[in-house]
Amino acid sequence: MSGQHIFLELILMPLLAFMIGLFLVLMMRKVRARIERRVGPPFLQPLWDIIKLYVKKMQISHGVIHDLGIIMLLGGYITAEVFLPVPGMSGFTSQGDIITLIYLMMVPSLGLALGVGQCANPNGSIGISRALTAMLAYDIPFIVVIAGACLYYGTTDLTEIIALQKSQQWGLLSMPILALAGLIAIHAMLGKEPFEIYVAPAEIATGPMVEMSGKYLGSLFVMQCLQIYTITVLYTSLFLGGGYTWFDFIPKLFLVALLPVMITVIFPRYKTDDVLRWLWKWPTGLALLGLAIVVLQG
Amino acid sequence: MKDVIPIQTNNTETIAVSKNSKNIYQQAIDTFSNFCRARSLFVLHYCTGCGAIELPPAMTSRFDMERLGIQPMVTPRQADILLITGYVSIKTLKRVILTYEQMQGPKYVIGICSCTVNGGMYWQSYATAKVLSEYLPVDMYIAGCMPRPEAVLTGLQQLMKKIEKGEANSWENYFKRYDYYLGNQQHLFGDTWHTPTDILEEARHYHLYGAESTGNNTARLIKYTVEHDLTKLDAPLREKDSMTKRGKK
Amino acid sequence: MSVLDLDHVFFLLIVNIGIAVLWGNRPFVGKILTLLYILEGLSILTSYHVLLSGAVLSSSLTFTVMQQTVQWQLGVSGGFFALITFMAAGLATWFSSGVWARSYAPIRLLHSYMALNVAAMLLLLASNDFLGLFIAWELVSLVSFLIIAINGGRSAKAAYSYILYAFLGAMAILLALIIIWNATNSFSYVEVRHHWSTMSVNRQLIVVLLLITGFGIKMAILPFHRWQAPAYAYVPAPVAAFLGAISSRMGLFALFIVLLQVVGIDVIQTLWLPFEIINMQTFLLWLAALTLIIPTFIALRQTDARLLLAWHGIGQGGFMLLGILSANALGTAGGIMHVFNHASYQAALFFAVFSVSYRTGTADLDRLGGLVTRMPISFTVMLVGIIGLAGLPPMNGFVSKWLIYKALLDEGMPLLFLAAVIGTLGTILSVYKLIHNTFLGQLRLEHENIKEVPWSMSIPMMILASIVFITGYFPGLLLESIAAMQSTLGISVVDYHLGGVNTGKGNLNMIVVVSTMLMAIGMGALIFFVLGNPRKQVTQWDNYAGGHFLTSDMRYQYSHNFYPGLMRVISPLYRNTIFWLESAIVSTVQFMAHISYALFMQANYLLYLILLVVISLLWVLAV
Amino acid sequence: MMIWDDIFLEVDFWINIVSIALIVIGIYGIVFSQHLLRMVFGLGLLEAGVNILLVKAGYQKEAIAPIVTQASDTMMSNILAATAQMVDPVPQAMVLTAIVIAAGVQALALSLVIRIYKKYGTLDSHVLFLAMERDRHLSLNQKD
Amino acid sequence: MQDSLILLVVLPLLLAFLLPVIARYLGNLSGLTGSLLLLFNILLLANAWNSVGYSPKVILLGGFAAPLGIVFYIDKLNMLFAILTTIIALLLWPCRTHNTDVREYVLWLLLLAGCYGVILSGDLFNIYVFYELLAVASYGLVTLPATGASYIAGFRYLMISALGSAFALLGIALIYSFTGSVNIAHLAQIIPDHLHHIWGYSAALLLIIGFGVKAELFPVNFWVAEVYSHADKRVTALLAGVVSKIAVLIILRFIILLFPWQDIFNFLLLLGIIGVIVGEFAAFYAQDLLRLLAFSSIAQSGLVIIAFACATEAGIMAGIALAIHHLLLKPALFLLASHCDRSINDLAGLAKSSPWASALFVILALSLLGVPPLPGFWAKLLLLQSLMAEQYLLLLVLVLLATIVEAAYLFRLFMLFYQRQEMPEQKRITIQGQELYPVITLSGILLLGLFFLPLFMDSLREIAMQTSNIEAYINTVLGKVQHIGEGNI
Repeated sequence: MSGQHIFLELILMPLLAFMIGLFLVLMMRKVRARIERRVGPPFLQPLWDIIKLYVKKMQISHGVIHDLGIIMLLGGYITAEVFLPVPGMSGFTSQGDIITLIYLMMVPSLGLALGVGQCANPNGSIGISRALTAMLAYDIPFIVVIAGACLYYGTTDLTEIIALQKSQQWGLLSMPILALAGLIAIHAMLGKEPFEIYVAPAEIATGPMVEMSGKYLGSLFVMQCLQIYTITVLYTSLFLGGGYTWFDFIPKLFLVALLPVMITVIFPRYKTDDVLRWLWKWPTGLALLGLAIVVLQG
Repeated sequence: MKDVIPIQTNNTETIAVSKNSKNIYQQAIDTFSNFCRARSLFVLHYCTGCGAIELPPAMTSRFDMERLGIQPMVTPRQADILLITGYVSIKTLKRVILTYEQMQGPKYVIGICSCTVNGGMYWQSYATAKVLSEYLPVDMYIAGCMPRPEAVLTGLQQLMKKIEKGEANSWENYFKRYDYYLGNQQHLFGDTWHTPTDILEEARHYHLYGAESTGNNTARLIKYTVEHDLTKLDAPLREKDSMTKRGKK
Repeated sequence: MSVLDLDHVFFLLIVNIGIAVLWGNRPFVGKILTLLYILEGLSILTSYHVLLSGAVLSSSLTFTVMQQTVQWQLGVSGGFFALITFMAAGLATWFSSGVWARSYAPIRLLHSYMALNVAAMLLLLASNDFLGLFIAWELVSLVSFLIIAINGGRSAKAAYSYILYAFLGAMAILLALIIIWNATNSFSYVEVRHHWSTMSVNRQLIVVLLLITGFGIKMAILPFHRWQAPAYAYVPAPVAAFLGAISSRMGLFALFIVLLQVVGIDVIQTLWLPFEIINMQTFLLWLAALTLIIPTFIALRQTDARLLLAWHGIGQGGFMLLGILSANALGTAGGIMHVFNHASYQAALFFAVFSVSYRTGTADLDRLGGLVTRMPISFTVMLVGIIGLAGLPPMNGFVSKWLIYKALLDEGMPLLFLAAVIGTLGTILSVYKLIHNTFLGQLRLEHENIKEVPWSMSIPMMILASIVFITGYFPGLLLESIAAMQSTLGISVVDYHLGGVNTGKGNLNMIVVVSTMLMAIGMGALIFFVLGNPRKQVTQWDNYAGGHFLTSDMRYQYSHNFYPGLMRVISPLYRNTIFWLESAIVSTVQFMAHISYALFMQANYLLYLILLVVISLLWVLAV
Repeated sequence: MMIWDDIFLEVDFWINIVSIALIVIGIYGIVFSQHLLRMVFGLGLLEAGVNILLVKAGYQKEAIAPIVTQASDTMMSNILAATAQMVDPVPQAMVLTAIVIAAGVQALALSLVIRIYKKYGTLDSHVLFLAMERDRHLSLNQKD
Repeated sequence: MQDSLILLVVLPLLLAFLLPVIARYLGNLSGLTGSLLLLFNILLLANAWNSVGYSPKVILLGGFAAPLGIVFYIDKLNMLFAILTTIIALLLWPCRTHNTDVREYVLWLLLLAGCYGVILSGDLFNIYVFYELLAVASYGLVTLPATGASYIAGFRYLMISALGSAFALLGIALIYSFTGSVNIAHLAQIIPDHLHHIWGYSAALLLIIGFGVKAELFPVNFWVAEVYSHADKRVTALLAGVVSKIAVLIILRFIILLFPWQDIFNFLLLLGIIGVIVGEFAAFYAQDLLRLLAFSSIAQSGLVIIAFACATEAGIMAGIALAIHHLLLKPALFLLASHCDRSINDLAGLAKSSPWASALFVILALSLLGVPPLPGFWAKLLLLQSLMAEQYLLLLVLVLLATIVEAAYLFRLFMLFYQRQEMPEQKRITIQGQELYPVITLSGILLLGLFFLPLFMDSLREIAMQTSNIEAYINTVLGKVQHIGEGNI
């Protein structure tokens, strides 16, 4: 892996992630509109939104930590991108495994929390406290799913998992229940409708984003794209055999992103403790069942 | 959508931005950013009056604002357009001004319903502000005693065209002619009227600090802020001291 | 030949105690003591390469009693813990030698108790048979009683409950010692390990359980954890940092030596608890997992920052035990490394919290807020500390947590892995609450002209924060001595390199991870600062409040009951059963005391004499 | 029954009964009485009972007093023969000292009773015990 | 030369009776004569020590050989206890110049004579007589402060020990009626195998309870709390330290030589452990310092009894170590406590007003508790090892639990002493220097023992070996005299 090859991948992977993320967000908004029998946003709408926010003339900041939070946010996901196995590019996947990835995905949420904390807006703080509670809620089933998968594959290195799936069968077929529980957990991770309490517009004025304006909000949209990309890639590499070529990788990503959106549109919003109770009951139960099966299979 | 709704803008003169003062590179960016600004507008409809009921149908499946790239937003920080829908009572006008000042950069105000144009049905009432543009630079009025969603959408489309052409910069007047607006506001709310945002500071930030930005009205405001020592970063903290008369530090 | 052997270190320690006791309250003495601690640390460091090669720093402090020769020599594991002790003590004394000393009256007591503590701990670390271990153990518990009780009042009560727990532990260890002595009639580790199998199985079980109780009390393992939180919270800043960092890890060191070196992890795996339900190792692992989860979620509810950190100290102790007992090279390495990591960021966090309370006068989270603009250094230190405590990537906490998670997964214990992650998530939630309520949010009026703490207090904090980051960036520095430790103990050694660990199934290279993070943050900053228009700072009153005009007299900060949703769901679980158990025992003791006192206060006491004679005569007839 | 009759007639048996009776009465006197004097008398009886038992230890049936009359023959063999029928002198010596000790102790007890009576005016052991505790309490608190 | 040891008993008695006469001429110097005598005793014991070093000696009183004559048996253990008694007596000697009348010195000397007699004599009845002498002297000493409370305490103490000695006498009578001899060595041959039946057991019980009164055995130690808190502090120190240990020594002699049966050992173990537990818990509840120390001495002597009750050589060694440790330590604590005779809460802040006294108190209490580097720990370690050797696991656990309770009330005391706030002005206690000298010497001896620990341990083992082999005892006493018949069973 020569030096500039790595450097190229370091630049290319996040860029690619951003582009795919944009189209994923577009797909989500389009599907949402279509289900609501609306026309839906034009083709490059997410890009226009981001650029418009970046070129806003006034960028309100509440302090250095506010900016640092946003930078940490972007940095966290960009780092995560480099460790994700993508067809054709290996990046640093050999240097860090799935546990590193889980923790790398927690760094942005902490960054956002710090940034919002500096804004001294209670709506933001309530939003963050709900976001962290939701994180606690969805991370437990997700961790059980990860534990089950790693136990089944016997390794925590993503590239090896993909290779195993290529030789044997997809994770989805060998661990259907775990895959289902994983899907619900991912749905909650994306922060979509039923579990979207921390962005409740009417109640706490979009929670953490209450004081985010201009490029701060733009960066949050960028983060959203990267987040959707990371989560879907993680899920595909765990259960859908990762991408052999780009042509089968991207449809998988869109499929994985599509299912949660379909559920999101038709659901109202849970209260915080209902989010906790629901996520700790059904997906965790399913995940533990799947884990038991994996363990029993030996 | 043929009948064009009369659009008046009553601010007397807009300072024409001379095209060739910036270099080509700057111009390219401006046109591109105007292109994007036109394509993605975030709307904060401040339901001051009865006109707000027209907005939901504009967003939902029949008229679908989103296909134009317009999304409803909840806080002024994230909004570009401030829709004032319906009569503006004086008490609400204070909040409208506060919300307007909390918005960023290229921001547009659209007054819906005739009450914002000339007071409408409440033309002689003691409680409402008759003409909105005396207190805020208004880009566009959409007359009608609650214009239908099509009218709102056409209005928004025309605003998008203006933005694209780069002419929709009436927001700069608020900073350029702040004294005029502040006068009207002080006339309505009294001399001690001030908001947490420091408009003159922002004017300097936008490089729009012109001759007309200050006048005797702003002098009164500055006197008040200095006297209450509101100039510092954590101004209101000082205000607390003054109110409780705990001796000047 | 090692440059310095243990006698020099002991000599320096005695000099330390002398200076502290005689001239404790002089202003310059704090600095001298700090230099002395650093000198001692360096003296061990210089001969560290000898330790790494497995040799031992011997000392002339030996005596033989009852045909048992008791002597003190420092192995590599003792050296590693000694280094942490000296680091913690040096920085704590540095913290207390500056401006802070003027504000703390019994400074002479503080210095002398600190010196005594370090000396006792080194004695414990250098002990190399059970009798020496027990003598040093009692000294350590006595001396930490002194230092916990330094503030009087609340901390004296906490110290009293501590010393009772400590004596319970000491008696448990003494009983275990006696049983071992009876089986092998020798106290040296080698002899005991050799004769261990001669003991019957359930006697082995009793001995292991007793040792776990004895050493577990100092480590605050679950049933015995109630004393530690108030004890470590109500003491002055340097003491809290020192205790939080290293004092309760002495129990872990003793457990580590006894369980892994003397008893051996394989024996523990074969020992079955009664009724063959669960073997000893799983029982201990689950005890450690509970010790991780329950105190962490108790910490979540605390409103006093010091108590919150102290409860986290207990939780992380459980995490270390989880690592050490996982009988896997990665796990033990992670457990020991977590000792160092926890020492570094716990001390940093305690310093940060106490510098806030030094300036604002309170550590109550409901009466703080918005101090980031006034105390930036303490904020950065606390930020680095909480990232370390939560175990997020750039900091060293992540490396040891990663090792332990990997070990748990490789050993096929998914539920324990889940328990550990629940503990970590709880930590993330509570540390965010800590930093949000102290530094972020609305600045209160009375804290308006708070300044940053003086340099003498902020430099130790910054050093600790940098240690947390550096050992996070290059974990190899620690893994080297840990691998040497594992080889001396005869357990499987972890194959490490400067950046991290290479296992066949998923490896970790922190150099790559952290440098990518820095590069990515650089890219994020680039995107953020270059692309958009320049930023403009606004006051904390220029905030969206639904159209309301904010003024300074209105408390506009969300800090009390920070996680209401979570609390509504899990509050029925807080039944503090251990508290009721403890108060039940106390009241039975008082009741029995009352009875036996009344027994003696008898008007007609001859009755008992006659009763005794009658009973004994009857008994004689029966014989 | 034959055995019972013989025993019944034995002097030895009766002495045992009397001494044990004395001991039991003495102990009852000491333990269950509330009055100090009655305790001292009980002590006296107890000591007497024990001394009788002690003396009886050396008793032999139809044995003569242990006095060696023929001063002349100091041969060991005759002394041995003589002692065969003599009563064992050692317990008698012992009982002498025991009696002296008992007397001494009772005298001391009586003097204490007098002192207590002078001080407290009552000899009821319960009242005295409470008085002692009260004095103790007083001396504890008002230590000047 | 070793016959000169008789002087140990004779001289104090002689001086006791002559003292009233001497006092008329010497006036208040009479106290000095007492201390001179004690010094002479120490010299006597010192040179006797090396002579008896190898094998125990026997002194035949009046030339009559055992088993008929009264015999003094001198071996290492007795010598050790004699020396320690003299040292403690010397330190506690009430040589106050002003108001002590000569009767106190007389009673002290009688007490000492009784102590020596009991330690050295090898004859059962002789032990009883000296024990009675000891008892009567202690009644006198207890009632010395002439306060009403001391009279009542003295009287109750008199009643219980008189009752006890009556039982002892009954036991001796029983033994004599069966064996026809009172000489311990002679009995040691006969009793263990012949009297192994109901009468033997009852005699043993009666003797143990009789002598148990002074040994603070569980049910008969009710007088301890009252007497120690009402009597004069030096007398309490002597009683608690020396006399109770001597009584336990007698019981040790009995259970080794006369009644070496397992049932008796179990009986003593039972009473000992109850004594320990009840003592500790009562001390936990005690409101004032003296009563607290009294109950803790009950607990300590309970421990010594347990140690002796497991009659192996290790047990005896542990018992002796504990006895010596307590013998040196408790008088020091009582002397310290003599100035703080008030309820515990008033003692708050003592460290400020008399720092040295409280520091000494803390060190001694820690040694009492058995905290490692101090000598108390080694004694307790020996005890635990001997208990473990006998597989008495439950006893071991109970002793350790008792130590925890002991730690509870001792540390509560330390916290009180070292509290921040000052003692109120008028109730301030400042303990001057010269009152501390005896305490300092005692703690000095204890800490000195620490440095010569290995040497001390080996000599202890020798003593234990010597006491535990019974044949040596019998041969030395009876070996010199050919048997005069088997005694008239």
